Amino acid sequence: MADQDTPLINELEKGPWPSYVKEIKRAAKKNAAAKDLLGVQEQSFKDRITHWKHGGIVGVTGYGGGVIGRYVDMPEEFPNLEMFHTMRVNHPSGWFYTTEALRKVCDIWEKYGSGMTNFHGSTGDIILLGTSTQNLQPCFDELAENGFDLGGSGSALRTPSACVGPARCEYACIDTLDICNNLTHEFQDEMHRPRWPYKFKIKVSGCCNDGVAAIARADLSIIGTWKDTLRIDQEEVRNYVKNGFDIKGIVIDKCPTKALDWDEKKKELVLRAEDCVRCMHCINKMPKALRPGLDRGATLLIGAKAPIVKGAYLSWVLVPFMKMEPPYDEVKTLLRNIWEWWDENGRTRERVAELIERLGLKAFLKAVGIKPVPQMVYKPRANPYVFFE
Amino acid sequence: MADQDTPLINELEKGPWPSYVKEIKRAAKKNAAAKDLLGVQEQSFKDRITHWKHGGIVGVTGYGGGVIGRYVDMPEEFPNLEMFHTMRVNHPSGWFYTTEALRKVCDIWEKYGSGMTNFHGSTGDIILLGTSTQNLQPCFDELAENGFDLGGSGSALRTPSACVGPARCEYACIDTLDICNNLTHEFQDEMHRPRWPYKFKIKVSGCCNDGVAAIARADLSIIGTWKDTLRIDQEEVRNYVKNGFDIKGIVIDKCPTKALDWDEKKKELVLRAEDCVRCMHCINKMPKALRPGLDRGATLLIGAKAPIVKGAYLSWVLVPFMKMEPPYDEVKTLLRNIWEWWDENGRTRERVAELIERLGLKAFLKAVGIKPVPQMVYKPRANPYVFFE
Amino acid sequence: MGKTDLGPPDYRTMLPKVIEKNYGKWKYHEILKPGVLKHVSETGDEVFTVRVGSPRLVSIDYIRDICDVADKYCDGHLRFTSRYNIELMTPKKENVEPIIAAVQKLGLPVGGTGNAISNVVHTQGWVHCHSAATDSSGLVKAIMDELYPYFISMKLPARLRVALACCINMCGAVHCSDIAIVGVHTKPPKVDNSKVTALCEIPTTLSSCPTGAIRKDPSNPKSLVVNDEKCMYCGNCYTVCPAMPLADSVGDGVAIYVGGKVSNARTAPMFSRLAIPYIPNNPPRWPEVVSAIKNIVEVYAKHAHPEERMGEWIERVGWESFFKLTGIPFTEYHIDDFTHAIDTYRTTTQFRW
Amino acid sequence: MGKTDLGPPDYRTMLPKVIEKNYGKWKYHEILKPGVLKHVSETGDEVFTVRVGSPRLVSIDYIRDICDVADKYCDGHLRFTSRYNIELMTPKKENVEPIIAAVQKLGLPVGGTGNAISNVVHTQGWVHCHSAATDSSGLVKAIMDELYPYFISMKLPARLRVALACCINMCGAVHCSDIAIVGVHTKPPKVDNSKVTALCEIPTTLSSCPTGAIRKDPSNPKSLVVNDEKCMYCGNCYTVCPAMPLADSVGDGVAIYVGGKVSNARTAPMFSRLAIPYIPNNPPRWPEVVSAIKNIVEVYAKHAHPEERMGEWIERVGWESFFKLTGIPFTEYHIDDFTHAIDTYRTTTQFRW
Ligand code: SRM
Ligand code: SRM
Ligand code: SRM
Ligand code: SRM
Ligand code: SF4
Ligand code: SF4
Ligand code: SF4
Ligand code: SF4
Ligand code: SF4
Ligand code: SF4
Ligand code: SF4
Ligand code: SF4
Repeated sequence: MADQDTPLINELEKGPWPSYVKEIKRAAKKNAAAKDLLGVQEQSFKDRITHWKHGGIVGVTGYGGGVIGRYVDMPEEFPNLEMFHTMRVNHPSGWFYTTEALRKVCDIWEKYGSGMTNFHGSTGDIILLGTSTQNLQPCFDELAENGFDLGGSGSALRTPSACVGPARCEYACIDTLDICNNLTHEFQDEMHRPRWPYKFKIKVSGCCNDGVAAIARADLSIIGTWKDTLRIDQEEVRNYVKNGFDIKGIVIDKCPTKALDWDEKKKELVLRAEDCVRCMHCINKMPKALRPGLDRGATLLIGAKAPIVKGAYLSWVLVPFMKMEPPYDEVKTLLRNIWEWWDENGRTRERVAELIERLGLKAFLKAVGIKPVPQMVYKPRANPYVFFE
Repeated sequence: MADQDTPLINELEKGPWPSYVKEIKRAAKKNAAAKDLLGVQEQSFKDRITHWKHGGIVGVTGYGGGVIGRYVDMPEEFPNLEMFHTMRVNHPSGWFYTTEALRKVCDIWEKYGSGMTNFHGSTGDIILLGTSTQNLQPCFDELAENGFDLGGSGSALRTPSACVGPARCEYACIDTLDICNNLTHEFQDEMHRPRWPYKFKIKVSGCCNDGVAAIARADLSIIGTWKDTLRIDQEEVRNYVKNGFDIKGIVIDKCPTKALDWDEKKKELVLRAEDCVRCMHCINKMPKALRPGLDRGATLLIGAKAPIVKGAYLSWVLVPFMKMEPPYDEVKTLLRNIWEWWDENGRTRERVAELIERLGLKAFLKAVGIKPVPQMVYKPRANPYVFFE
Repeated sequence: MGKTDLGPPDYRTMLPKVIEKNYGKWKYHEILKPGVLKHVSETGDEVFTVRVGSPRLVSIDYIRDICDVADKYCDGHLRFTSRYNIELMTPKKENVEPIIAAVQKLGLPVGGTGNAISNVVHTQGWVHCHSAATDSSGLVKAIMDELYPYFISMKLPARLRVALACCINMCGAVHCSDIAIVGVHTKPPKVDNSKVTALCEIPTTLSSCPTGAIRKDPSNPKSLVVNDEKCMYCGNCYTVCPAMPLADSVGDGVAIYVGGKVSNARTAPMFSRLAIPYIPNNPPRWPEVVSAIKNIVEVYAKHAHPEERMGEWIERVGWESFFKLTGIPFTEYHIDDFTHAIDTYRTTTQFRW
Repeated sequence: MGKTDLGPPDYRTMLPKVIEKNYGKWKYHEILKPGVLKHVSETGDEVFTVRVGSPRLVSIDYIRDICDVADKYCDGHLRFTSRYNIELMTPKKENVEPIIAAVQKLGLPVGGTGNAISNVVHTQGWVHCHSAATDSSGLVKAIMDELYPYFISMKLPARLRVALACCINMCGAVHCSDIAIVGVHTKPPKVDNSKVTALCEIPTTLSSCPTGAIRKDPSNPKSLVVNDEKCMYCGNCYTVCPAMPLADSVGDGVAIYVGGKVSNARTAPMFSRLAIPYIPNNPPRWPEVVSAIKNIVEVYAKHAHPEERMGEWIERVGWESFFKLTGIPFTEYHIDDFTHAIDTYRTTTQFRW
């Protein structure tokens, strides 16, 4: 594929944002599949449609997932893309790496794959983009020898992910990385051998700023919070105000529950603790002066997913507060209960939230042994259609 | 029915609130059915269940509705209640009466009925409570001779009602009484000869305080509003403030769109007119100083109803603004279009809102010839399931 | 055959003179005291209104009594409000006190204006309806005896609308009331086989059930059976078929919904929402219902801000606080499981403990 | 067979020293300038982070380049963020500028912090997915070239999250983004009869369709037909059956949704909502999509209050104002007609003209 053969995508080498086209070209220099990838991308730009076909099931021994099979629909034109599967490689929690580990992955992928990658996929895996069926197993074996394993795909547990949390964030109320790592290791079987009605995702955010968007896209969203009162350093508050910070406009007025006031006389921030819903906003805006409380744990929410088929769901509060300490048995038991109920009752391709909607939150709570509390709902029912026992 | 025979309901003669039991006893002195009514009420209090049976269809010549047939389930014990139908008599708009007219109704009901009434039923009719099948026609004839007619029942237009409006309220932006009266007279046939899938209700409120709860219980809710800016008499505003009125707490802070400010320097109320959503609150709290604008008309909303079967509905904005001037042709045409579409497409016992939900607001708007505008919705769709043409 | 399609009397023939003259010209009003309004016209005219509480279910002699008062002080005119109260109007300020005296002599209270509890919108109950799961006039009487102080004063944070429906058909705007009391059945219909053949259109009955709980009796084609598990006691089958009565002397009772509103002032209209799923009927005075309502009113009165309706207060403090402050237990019944249930599930970590 | 179920490498083995030492002890942070964070620990330690924009779809040599920088200035450690950015961390303040210089030399921008537009969460597109109704990396590149000034600065009212999914499966948290760009098909699948027999599990395909638009071809039991009226182009059938491709060079394109958010700060998380139903694909630079997005960003930047996210701004001024201010036409497509549609219908007279 010579440069003049890709006039359309060449356009995307221009401009200030780094160019993925340049990247494919870099890989194309060393790899025939990457070269064909340039061609098929140009072809799609010309035809304005995708040129990929449905994947058949391909994989590595002992696993039911972790690989997405993919085939081009113009194999004559792009013979090196006839098979172009991706491998999903599970990342270390928080996406921290040594350069040594990263270089190792690169070397392996140079050997077995196209040399193109996604750092990362939007679930959080390292996506190794494009290889053949026959290369899957050796590639996997070599990854495993170097400490890497595949992530999830298909009707299985998907690669859990976590925000940077206590590693580099003062807001973290739970040890996101440890929770993520611990659960991932605990549930390797559930991840690698798809056997559920559909996929299940877990994401862990250290606070409700929700840096991994758990509440929008994890079947189980684990989000750090606290039970006591947020901490105020009045001296630092005064410093903010002294330096011209608009405490009223930026903080007081924007507190969702109007739990804050600025006492102009005492030069003090007044908090009505019982009204604070721990939204993080005031802390976010004055990180030197305000901090989360000390009695920490997580709010667990259930059910987020993308729109297919019943429309998108945000997660629903399931456990308002759970202490999160290793070995995290409480959440593990909960997960097992959830999966058991879902597995028993779910239809094919029915996410857990859809099943809860179909059978009722009440039935679900009973099955997983959780008592109803008002924190689970914005408001009680308006309709009179109560099923009495 | 002697006094000692009704120990339970006698309890309800006590207490400060006026007693309906006393009223039944008053009627019972003159009327055997009213006497039996005391008995059946006592019986229900004892048994803790109702003693009324399903009504068969009864009525007056030429009409399909206006009467609710009712029979007691213990006719041996309460022979005078064997038939105990109610007649729904249409009220004059705004529920204004001359004593002469009222006395006439009382006299007729003394002659043909139990002497018990509801002033009024919750749709707005005068409810004449309890008569026999054979008395219906003469009673109706005599009512008609004295200028009264029946209201609606069954799958028909129900008795429209209106708040007191311009008759005694400074807030009225439309002539509620005239609209109600005019539409009621225009659609007599639709009211008296049930032929639709289900009932249809119209209610008219002069402003969005909504004194007849139109938005909660009328299939077509007509609610007065204005297009220009609300009027402010700054002098009167200052008077309120001078007299200790907490303008900030009661008005400024409670404006839903924060469209108001109090300029302490100029002692003036500042209104950002484009932000005012005409909620009436500030006007309500300072009626001497603030008044609705002068370019007046109505917002029309569609679909309110009680919970049976799909849950309750509040009305949805259909026409953000319509001028309301006699002969009200625009709203009449709209009503006819709505009924035509509903009649053609509705299932039995399907209210118009349920049909709109089933076939889509889009289809409904097309059928009645109304262009979509963002005022119809709180927010656009979140799901991606668009049907393109 | 007599006249038909006459329509109601023209309201113009019913208006008092001062109203006719100032129609559409009113400028502002004041509440002189509970139950007494003064409206001032651009013409300078004034009209005074005395609002009088009524039990709604009344004899014709009651109407005649009121007419006597209206004849004496109001030039033979009067009106009713959308909540069944009587309004006696006069342009003469000096008539106000005599009107009050006259109606009080009749045993009727003056009030219901401003930040009060006005009359209870309600329905037929055991006095007339076959569907009723509770009584209406009787229960309203019991409630209003207790809430009476709030009718004759204006000491609440905002107006508080109470409504009652004797079954979940919810006649009246019950579903959008600050406090809604609703008669509920809690047992499935007991099929009355003797009536099925004669009175029941079987296909209609089958299809009337929103949950598909009714099917033909496999052992008897002329009968129906109800799947108790699936029945939510809506009574829809009974509305179309007399063979499906739900009334049950033990199972019938009352649910309480709170926080609804109709006006668009400040906030959009809201539905009332479930506070207490079930209290068994206990006539003649339903003491458990009455004290539950009193508790809710008092907690609201204590905690709401000025001019804050019940629902606005609850939205501000959160339903979790409502349950905490009122001491009402939160149960699985409060969690919606009907068609739009998931819109009520909390999709945020924001809540109070 | 080699090792299985090893799980991912332990994160502890990947942490830079300063992180390991101060794990869980961070006290506060400052943003020194766009793309540069300083975190201060209770121990007094500091760590400086340089955030670097990445195109995500990269070659292994790109990763090696970055590793070179990390080796030189960050003791051989680095991380990626949840939005594909690279974070280079060092306890040494003096390393910050050299790191910036080094990555800029690689052609990579520094920014994405605070009230900026960070990297675009996106998906596979024409580079790898059979479902794609638009390209992903290409369109993102076109968009970010235009939004670049917002990546390297912090001048917006609040952070603004852009995400892109190449079909309505919406991989990524696209449905809760300030601006979501979604690939959409607008034509029903064209049944490929040659594949039905071989590749299609017919009952599964029939039941996959949420609207029941697919049935067996009455004239050919081995084929399927789609009722065009009922099809909403969701692609669910294609996911389960290769014989139902939707891709269409004329019908495929992009929809834009706005106002979503994920954080619980101030307001609850929100879904993004439809702003522009359809813009046809126009590679290589999709100028219509890019300028539509630019317009939305600029209108938002001009009108929102400080610290107000897109959706919060729109909720404050009303969607009617959003359409007015952006000049985007409101159409019948904006009105929801899916399962919970009626919850979006306006049940109040409160609105702006
Ligand atoms: C007479 C009546 C109209 C009629 O045609 O019959 C009426 C009359 C007035 N209403 Fe009303 N409203 C009447 C039913 C209603 C209703 C409907 C209902 O109760 O079922 C509502 C909606 C209630 C709801 O939201 O659930 C209603 C919501 C209002 C409001 C808005 C209150 C709010 O802030 O939410 C006002 C404004 C105010 O008073 O601040 C208002 C204000 C008024 C004013 C002040 C209007 C005026 O300037 O004359 C009248 C005297 C009010 C008072 O009682 O203090 N009126 N008003 C109705 C009296 C019913 C009764 O006997 O108690
Ligand atoms: C008399 C009245 C209650 C009262 O005491 O005030 C009443 C009484 C009945 N209503 Fe009603 N409704 C009455 C106002 C209402 C209202 C309020 C309104 O119109 O503003 C509603 C709520 C608004 C609405 O229409 O949705 C109402 C919603 C219902 C429903 C539920 C309809 C729905 O679509 O959800 C039913 C059930 C039905 O239609 O089968 C119903 C059915 C009935 C029936 C006919 C029961 C039946 O199936 O036979 C009741 C006859 C009782 C009797 O013994 O006379 N009634 N009904 C009201 C009519 C008096 C009048 O004409 O002035
Ligand atoms: C590095 C990262 C976590 C990670 O594990 O990778 C991160 C890091 C920080 N986030 Fe975040 N957030 C990160 C993804 C997110 C996400 C998820 C996403 O974007 O998909 C969210 C939710 C976004 C949403 O609501 O749609 C997120 C919502 C926040 C917020 C809340 C913003 C709001 O007001 O709505 C804050 C607080 C603030 O900055 O005021 C915050 C604050 C922060 C702080 C200041 C926390 C701290 O004290 O260290 C960090 C630097 C912020 C900055 O960029 O200015 N972070 N943060 C993620 C960087 C992504 C990127 O490359 O741009
Ligand atoms: C690779 C990735 C996109 C990316 O470029 O980042 C991806 C790619 C695919 N997703 Fe996804 N999804 C990816 C993250 C997501 C996410 C985001 C997340 O996990 O946080 C979502 C939204 C959250 C959710 O799960 O709901 C997501 C929601 C979907 C859906 C809709 C699921 C639903 O219940 O609504 C489908 C459709 C399906 O399952 O049939 C889907 C299906 C697919 C398939 C397998 C399409 C198919 O039917 O074969 C895509 C394979 C593309 C390819 O060529 O490799 N993908 N997908 C992401 C996984 C990378 C990784 O492992 O790190
Ligand atoms: S989600 Fe909270 S704890 Fe995690 S990185 Fe973001 S701000 Fe920090
Ligand atoms: S954390 Fe949120 S709710 Fe709590 S005081 Fe701060 S701004 Fe208010
Ligand atoms: S609805 Fe408005 S116009 Fe009608 S009586 Fe009430 S306040 Fe007056
Ligand atoms: S009418 Fe309502 S929205 Fe308009 S200024 Fe007054 S309080 Fe605000
Ligand atoms: S609420 Fe029910 S029981 Fe009461 S009158 Fe209406 S239909 Fe009859
Ligand atoms: S009461 Fe309602 S749910 Fe029960 S059988 Fe009858 S129609 Fe069905
Ligand atoms: S969004 Fe759709 S087209 Fe894009 S990767 Fe996901 S499934 Fe494939
Ligand atoms: S695209 Fe969706 S709606 Fe259309 S036929 Fe396929 S499954 Fe049905």
